[in-house]
Amino acid sequence: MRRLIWSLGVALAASPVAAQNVVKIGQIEAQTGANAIYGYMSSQGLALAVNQVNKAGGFKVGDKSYTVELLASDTRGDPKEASIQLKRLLETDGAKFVFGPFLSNVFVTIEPYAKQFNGKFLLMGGATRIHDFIGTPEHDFLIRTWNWDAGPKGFGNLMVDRLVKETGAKKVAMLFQNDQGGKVLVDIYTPLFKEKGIETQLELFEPGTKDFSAVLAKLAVGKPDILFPSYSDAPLYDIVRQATEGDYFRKFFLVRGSLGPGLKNKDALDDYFVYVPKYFEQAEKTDPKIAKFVADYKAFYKRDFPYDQAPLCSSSCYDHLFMLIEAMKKAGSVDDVAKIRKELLAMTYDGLWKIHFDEKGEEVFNFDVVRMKRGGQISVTSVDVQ
Amino acid sequence: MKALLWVPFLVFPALVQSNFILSIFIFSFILAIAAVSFNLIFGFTGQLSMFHAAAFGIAAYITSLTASFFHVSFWLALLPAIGFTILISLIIGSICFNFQLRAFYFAVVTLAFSELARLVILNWNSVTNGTLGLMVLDKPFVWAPGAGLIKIDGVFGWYFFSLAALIFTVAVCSLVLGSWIGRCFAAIRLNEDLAQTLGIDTFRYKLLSFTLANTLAAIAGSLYAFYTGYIEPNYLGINQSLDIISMVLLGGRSSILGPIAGAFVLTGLPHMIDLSGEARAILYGLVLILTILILPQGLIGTLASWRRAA
Amino acid sequence: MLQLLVGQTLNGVIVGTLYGIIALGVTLTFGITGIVNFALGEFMMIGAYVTWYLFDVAGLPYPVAIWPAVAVAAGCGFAADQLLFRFTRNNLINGLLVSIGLISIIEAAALLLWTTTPKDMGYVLSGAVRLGGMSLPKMKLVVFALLAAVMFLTYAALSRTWIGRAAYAFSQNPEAAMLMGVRTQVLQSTVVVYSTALAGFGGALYATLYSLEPSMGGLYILKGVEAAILGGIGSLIGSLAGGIILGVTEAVGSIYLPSAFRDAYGLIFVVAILLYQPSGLFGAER
Amino acid sequence: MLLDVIELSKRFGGLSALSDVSLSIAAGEIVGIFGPNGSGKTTLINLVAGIIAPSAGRILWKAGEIQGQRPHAIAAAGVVKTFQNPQLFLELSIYDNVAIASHLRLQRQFGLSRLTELLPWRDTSQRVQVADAIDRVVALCRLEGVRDRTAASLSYGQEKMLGVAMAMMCEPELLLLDEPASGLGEDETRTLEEVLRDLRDCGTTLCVIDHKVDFLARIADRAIALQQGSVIAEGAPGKVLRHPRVVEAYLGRQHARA
Repeated sequence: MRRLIWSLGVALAASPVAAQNVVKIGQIEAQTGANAIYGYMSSQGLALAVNQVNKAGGFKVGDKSYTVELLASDTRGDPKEASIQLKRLLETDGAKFVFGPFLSNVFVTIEPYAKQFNGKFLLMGGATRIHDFIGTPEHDFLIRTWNWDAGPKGFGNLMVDRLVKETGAKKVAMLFQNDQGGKVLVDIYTPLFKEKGIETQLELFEPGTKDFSAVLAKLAVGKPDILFPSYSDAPLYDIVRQATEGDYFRKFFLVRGSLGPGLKNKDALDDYFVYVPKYFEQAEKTDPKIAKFVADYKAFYKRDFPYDQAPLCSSSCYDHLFMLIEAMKKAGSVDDVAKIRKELLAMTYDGLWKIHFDEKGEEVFNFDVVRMKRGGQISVTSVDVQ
Repeated sequence: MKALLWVPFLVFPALVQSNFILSIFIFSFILAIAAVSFNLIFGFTGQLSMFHAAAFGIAAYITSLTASFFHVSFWLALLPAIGFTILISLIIGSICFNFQLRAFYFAVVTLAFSELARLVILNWNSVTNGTLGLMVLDKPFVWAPGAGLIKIDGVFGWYFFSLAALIFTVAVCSLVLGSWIGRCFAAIRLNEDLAQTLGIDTFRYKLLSFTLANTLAAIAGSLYAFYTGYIEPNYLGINQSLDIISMVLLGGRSSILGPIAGAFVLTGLPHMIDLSGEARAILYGLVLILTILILPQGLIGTLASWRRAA
Repeated sequence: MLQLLVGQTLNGVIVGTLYGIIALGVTLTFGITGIVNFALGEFMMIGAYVTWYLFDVAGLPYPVAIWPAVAVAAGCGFAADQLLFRFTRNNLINGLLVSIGLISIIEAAALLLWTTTPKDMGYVLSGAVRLGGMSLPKMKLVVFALLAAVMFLTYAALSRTWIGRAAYAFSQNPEAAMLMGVRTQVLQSTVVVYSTALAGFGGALYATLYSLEPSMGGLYILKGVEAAILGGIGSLIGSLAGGIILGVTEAVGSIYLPSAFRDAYGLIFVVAILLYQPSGLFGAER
Repeated sequence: MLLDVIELSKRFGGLSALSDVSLSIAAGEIVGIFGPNGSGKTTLINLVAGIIAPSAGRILWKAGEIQGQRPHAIAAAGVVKTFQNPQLFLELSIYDNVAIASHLRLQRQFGLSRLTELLPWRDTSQRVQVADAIDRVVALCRLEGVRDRTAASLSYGQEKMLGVAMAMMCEPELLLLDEPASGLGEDETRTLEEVLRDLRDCGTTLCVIDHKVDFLARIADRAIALQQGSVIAEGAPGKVLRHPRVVEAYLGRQHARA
């Protein structure tokens, strides 16, 4: 209710209030619903970062010190919700920095509206479809906060290379969830495999599917060398287990998802080849920053650190806030969006991740390739794309 | 007299310019169209149809696809959408009502058909772009005296456009329900066997109710697509149907205007009070349960009965 | 190819029994209370998560972990019955909508407790038996055996015990049954709770086969209802048969047709059955 | 003949409720059909009204076959039935109940021109005419007093009357009454008799089913006795009632019951 009266008041006054010494960070991510995985994880990292900045008494730009106010709302992956929330953030709350969305359907819905505010705010989202708009006129407000499979700097290319070099696979079976993520993977990787002269088979499954034996058996008939399964851990646990138990597949190639499902079945599989932006289990031991992050996470959420996918987004979005603050300091302003953007694109940030943005505003970061053999002995290769 | 109810809505944008608040109203108007029309078959004819979201979504797709493929205006593109909705409603309706599927079975069969529709749209990639959905770039035009052709774009245009559509829907519903057709719907809802022995062709009138409801939902769907500028298979999802049902229940299934109230509450509330996703889902569940167990007549119905009591 | 077909038919049968146990609950509840409890899937989810917690976190042996899980599910079932379903007896639409409200509450609660990140329980029994080039996971065979056993026990109980005969009489003709001194309230609550216990048991077994997510219940109740209608609401054997038919249809369907349409194959079957034999395959003519 | 029933049979699963029943009803008469419970009276009516379909036999309405047609079609043709335990639209007022029953009347009078009712500037003439008709029927059935109460609030007798009123509103040529007098008090029964006579005077043919022998004897011009699904006697009420088989079957049972 408070929100209503307040926003009505503001609306009547028809002038967004810029609260004193508070930088408003908006967030539009799906926290619940079918497609909440990425949104949920990234929002965790951001909330943690905001909490730490404020606990440290905020940050100084010039001689003024600021605290961060996080205005997070749950889109449930519903474009309708998201577009209303963005309007509130930009017009009523007057937020100049919005994190999200990770979902492409949400992004394409808010894009025409967000465009009107070009130059007035920054939208730092991970949605794949941002790739189609970023760098085009009137889209200076876009910053793509996620690495991109395709393109010369993209990791997809490097992954497929590596696959060919290390396993000499000739035929790949693709088994993807029939939703945005799955569709995107098909569009990106089918051509990549073709380039390398690799044959592909494709099957899609409805989200929520739990029993894969039928479709796995079907794929196995074609005798492919390796299985390239879906992108989120939920089905991965089931796919890997059923594929090995049913003796359909023992080799796996992943560009999303985590090591978890592999480790669970380490004695049943021959090869588990996975793209991991950062291999936390290892980095935690070697890199104090990571160790601190994991500790803070446990303290803040009072639950164990999820070593599956959570680190991907949570840690990168954690970094992004600090990058943004860094940029503000460099720009000497908390609301000169253009300047702040310039600084963001100029810097290479060495936090949990080593991140920089290319000239268009797309994020580029190093990643690890983790390969596990039967019994679970693991080899990690760090790929530097900087 | 009833017309006066709309006056506040007409002057509202003059008072509140907030794009954020007005867009809540626009979504509420459009969803209210779907809810009011759903109430024709559910509240007034007593048949729980689960096909409503499907009609909404199918029409959204047909309208936007026609508009983009043939580069025709919104209004022209609306025609095939409505035509197809009528056709498919007649087919599904005559299957269900011919086989005398009652209550639960009717719900399940209509649900099955809408799931099939969703799966077709989801997997017909070449046309619907599957799960990635389609962007709808063009906007409808209307002719206004003096101003000539106006492009419906921006929040004020859409506010009055969707409001007009809602008023149209309410008008249609109240005319139909005020006529002998409305009496037949009531007869079917209250006692179908008796209705038959009194010479009412229940099959025909159930079919009529089902088709009319879906057709109005089709209009809502097309508006929704052109307003948000994006369509995806989830528009046909079960959740969409459930949302519409909850709006009707909350507002009250016994009145034409009830569902409008429901649409406003369920669309606006989440943005008025900040809640975590989980908390909201719990609240949503509680609202649904409590309305059914405590306010079976819904908000409007209860208010009305209080006034009568007072 | 024949191998593939036979193998997947068997697999379909096994998966089908999981649909069947829910279908059984649906059928019982509908027969006695006149409503369809769409929240049954959520009780399955509760059973599954409790099993996971007791087995993985608390470290109980699996055979021990099952029973508390079933008890918790049944307990929630009892609460739901006393607080909600008691007021929607024989009001199909209200019952439907109340259970839908309940779904969103339970699912949200599960999200708060366990988040969206999937839980994959440690394997109780891994590996598979190979016969003639086909391989059937051992655990699946165990699950199949247990579920089938439970369903036949239920069937036996309904024909032997007093409450069972009372339930049967009641579902045939409530008035007469009441005259015979069947205590309606007690009977109805018992059946609602029993059906949730069944769902909980299904969940406990489910946890040994698949990974757990808070949203798992929604999918299974749809399959359960489909199965119940296929077999004919009111028929116990029908619900098992319906589940199996559904499972096989999906498994075999996704071999020969795109698996993206997997859910459609069952639906088409259901619609066809409803149109040509509205009372279902095993249902009594009504 | 208005209605001819020819060798009509109905079996429910194993047991046969009606076997080879043949009878005819002429325009303008009041036919009373009686017989003990389970003798197939209600089945017979439901078959004629199209509520259930016959297993064998034919039903001729004005020499045209109607068996197996849907109830609303038969009602439209002019055959309307009332229910043994009154079926009403309980939530609605007496007036609205009868108003719904005016469906056929409107259809006949205005046909497609009813669509004008859908115009925003609808002409009220149709509604007025119907309103008068409704008032007449309500008055005829002695229901003016409770015109605006909901059907749920009526006494059993009034419910029965409302049932008749709704049936009449359909302007039937043949009205089938299923045990109209059962459960009525003495004076209520008298009123019913008057109403039925009025009806007949307005040219409606009546077929009354009841096991209240005396009631039937008073109003019926002709009586038909059923037992275990077949006709055992037919003729003037007085004669039929004294028919040995009827006495045996009928009173025999009554003694058994007593």
